Amino acid sequence: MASSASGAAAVLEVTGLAKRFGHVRALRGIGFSLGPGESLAVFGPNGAGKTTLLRVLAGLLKPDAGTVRFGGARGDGGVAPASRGPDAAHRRRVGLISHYSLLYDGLTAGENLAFYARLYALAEPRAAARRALEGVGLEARAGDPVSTFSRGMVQRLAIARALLHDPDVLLLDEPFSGLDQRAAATLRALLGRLRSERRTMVLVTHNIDEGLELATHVAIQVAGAFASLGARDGDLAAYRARYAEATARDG
Amino acid sequence: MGEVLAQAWAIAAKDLLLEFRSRTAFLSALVFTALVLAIFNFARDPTAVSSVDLAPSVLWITFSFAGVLGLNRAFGLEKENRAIDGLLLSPASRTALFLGKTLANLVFVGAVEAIALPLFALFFNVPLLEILGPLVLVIALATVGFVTVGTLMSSMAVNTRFGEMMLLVLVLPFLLTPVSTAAEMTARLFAHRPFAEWAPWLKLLAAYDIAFVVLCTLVFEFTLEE
Amino acid sequence: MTAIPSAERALKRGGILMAIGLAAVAVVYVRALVFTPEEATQGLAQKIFYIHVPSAWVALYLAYAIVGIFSVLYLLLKDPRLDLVASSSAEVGTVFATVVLITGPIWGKTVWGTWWTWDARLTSTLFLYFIYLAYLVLRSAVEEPGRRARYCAVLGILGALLVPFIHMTVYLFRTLHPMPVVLQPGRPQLPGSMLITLLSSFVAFTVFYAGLLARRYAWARLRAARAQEEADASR
Amino acid sequence: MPPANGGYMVAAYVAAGVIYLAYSVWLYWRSRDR
Repeated sequence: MASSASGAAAVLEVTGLAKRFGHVRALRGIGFSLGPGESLAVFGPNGAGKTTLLRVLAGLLKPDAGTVRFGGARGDGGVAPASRGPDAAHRRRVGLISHYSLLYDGLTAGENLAFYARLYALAEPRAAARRALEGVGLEARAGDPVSTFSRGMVQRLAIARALLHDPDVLLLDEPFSGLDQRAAATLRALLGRLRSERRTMVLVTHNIDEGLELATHVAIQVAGAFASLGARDGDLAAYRARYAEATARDG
Repeated sequence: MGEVLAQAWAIAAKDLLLEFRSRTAFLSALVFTALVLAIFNFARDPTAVSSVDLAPSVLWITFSFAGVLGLNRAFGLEKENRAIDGLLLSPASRTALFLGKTLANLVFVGAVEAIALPLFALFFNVPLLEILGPLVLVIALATVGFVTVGTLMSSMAVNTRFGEMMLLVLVLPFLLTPVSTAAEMTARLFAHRPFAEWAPWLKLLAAYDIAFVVLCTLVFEFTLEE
Repeated sequence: MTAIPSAERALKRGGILMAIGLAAVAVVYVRALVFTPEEATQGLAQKIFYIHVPSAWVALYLAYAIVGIFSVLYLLLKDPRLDLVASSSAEVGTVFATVVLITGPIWGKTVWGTWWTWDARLTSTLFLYFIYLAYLVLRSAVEEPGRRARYCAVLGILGALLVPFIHMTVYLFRTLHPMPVVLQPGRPQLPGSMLITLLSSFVAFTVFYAGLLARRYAWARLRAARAQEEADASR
Repeated sequence: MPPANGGYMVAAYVAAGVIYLAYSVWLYWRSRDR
């Protein structure tokens, strides 16, 4: 996919991922590769293993088999063989945005980001936090506790958290869930900007109406495996039909 | 190593800041401690048991229970908004996470103990000042022992059903060595016995600390999702 | 799938070994009760040792060590079968430990005049029993098999390290419990006939433990294999 | 003359026998072929 799009080396290359929880095979032989600026939307019903896929890509879960490889723009590194956990270099390359904020409600926006900046060993944690807040337009609320934020503001702050260390791969797990229309529109604009910065993105969602326009590539995941994968070549209606067909086949 | 310690410190400082903001766990641990000290003293038959005989056991039962109950907080606060994912996503090592959590718990339990100790001296009428140095050493060693094991166990207990009860079930068997050695040493300190008489207990407690700090740090990563 | 037939064969083998173990324990019962002389100072109650001491050997050392060793192996190799061995050993060990904790006080009543005393060995046995219980409770409180196995392995390893510390802690207190009298140079030995009974009971109880463990483990494997097949069929 | 405490011996042997037998039977029954 990557080579067909731009000829550049793949930023994210995934081969043969498998993961099981007890008797459930959450991932079965998943593979794809994405170049800079490319984004993959993975659609699938609940329980298809989408979140597992994202957590493996993020380095939160070890796959039973398969590899997640980071290459491209910033040189090699972050090779994660199945036998070993992902290393720190891997973790510096990815940012995760999920419908959970991963933030501490009892801390202020600035404190949350400064804390994560320290974990990423950024040079000046406070300055990095301030820059990230400016990036999502929250600089005025830096001193307020997250518990006072609206859902949309929390999500913007979560994005600032994910972008703190300037990752070149962004992983999005149902980022629109629980957002009202205005917040969703803000988020969509923000994600569009991130894509124009040529970051590589993987987005998973069960709602095909969200995120299709952000994607250059589309996969449909059913029962742990990709039922289809390819460059986006249809409109919303076409993908709705394909999605219905793929999920119906599974029963 | 320097980076691990810096990350551990960042995590501990964050935990303590959160606790300082809400103070819920700290205050409830303090109230619990004061209640237990008062009830033990009130329930004691003054003609049958002198308070000095009872004091070391009461002190250690109070400290260890208050400590263990407070440990739920350490990983409990990471469950909210799945903040634990944020920690695990970051390049911070698992060792740093464990050390940071343990450090925050040590400060937390140490602060409870620092306030409870004068209260204890008051209720049980034991003169603390003359034995304060060795007593603090004993308290520090025993606290390191049960807080290290407790921190590891709380990382598992938060992901089980009935997590708070589970933490007690998991940790209590491990309290035998730190708590009973500490109680024995405390009793000898109150009775002004020579150091040689409690040195074997001190050695055992120190060995326990070393063994469990090392082992808990090694196995901690297996308590995390993978 | 070959997992189910092979587990079924293992189950049969376990059943046979279990039967052999039960028979061996029955032989020990007969030998101890009928053919072993009565001890002079403690009377018939001394014969409790022939079941108490070997049970303690299994519960506190053998089964415990198996839990610890297989817990370490599980964390290193992540083979689910290793976890099944460890958890089977924990369950069987709990049964032996229960017998130790029941027969011990019965003997204690005849000699010490009290059912329970905070003697060193009683206390340490009780604490090891608590760890067995914690292990079984933890097992029931975690759903996901991989996580359950990891958690139990962590507890199994910590528990194994705790054993020497419990022993050292309780030995620093004065002890009422008779020190082990078998095979200690420089101490009076048990009379020959009693020693043979005791040693043969060690063998019998060890075989019995092995039989129970084999059966319990094979059953756990069979259950896992059947659950896997069902999950695959529903896919 | 040894003390007469055969009752305790019998109690211990019966208790141990019952526990071991009960566990064996339980284990056998729950793991029988369905």
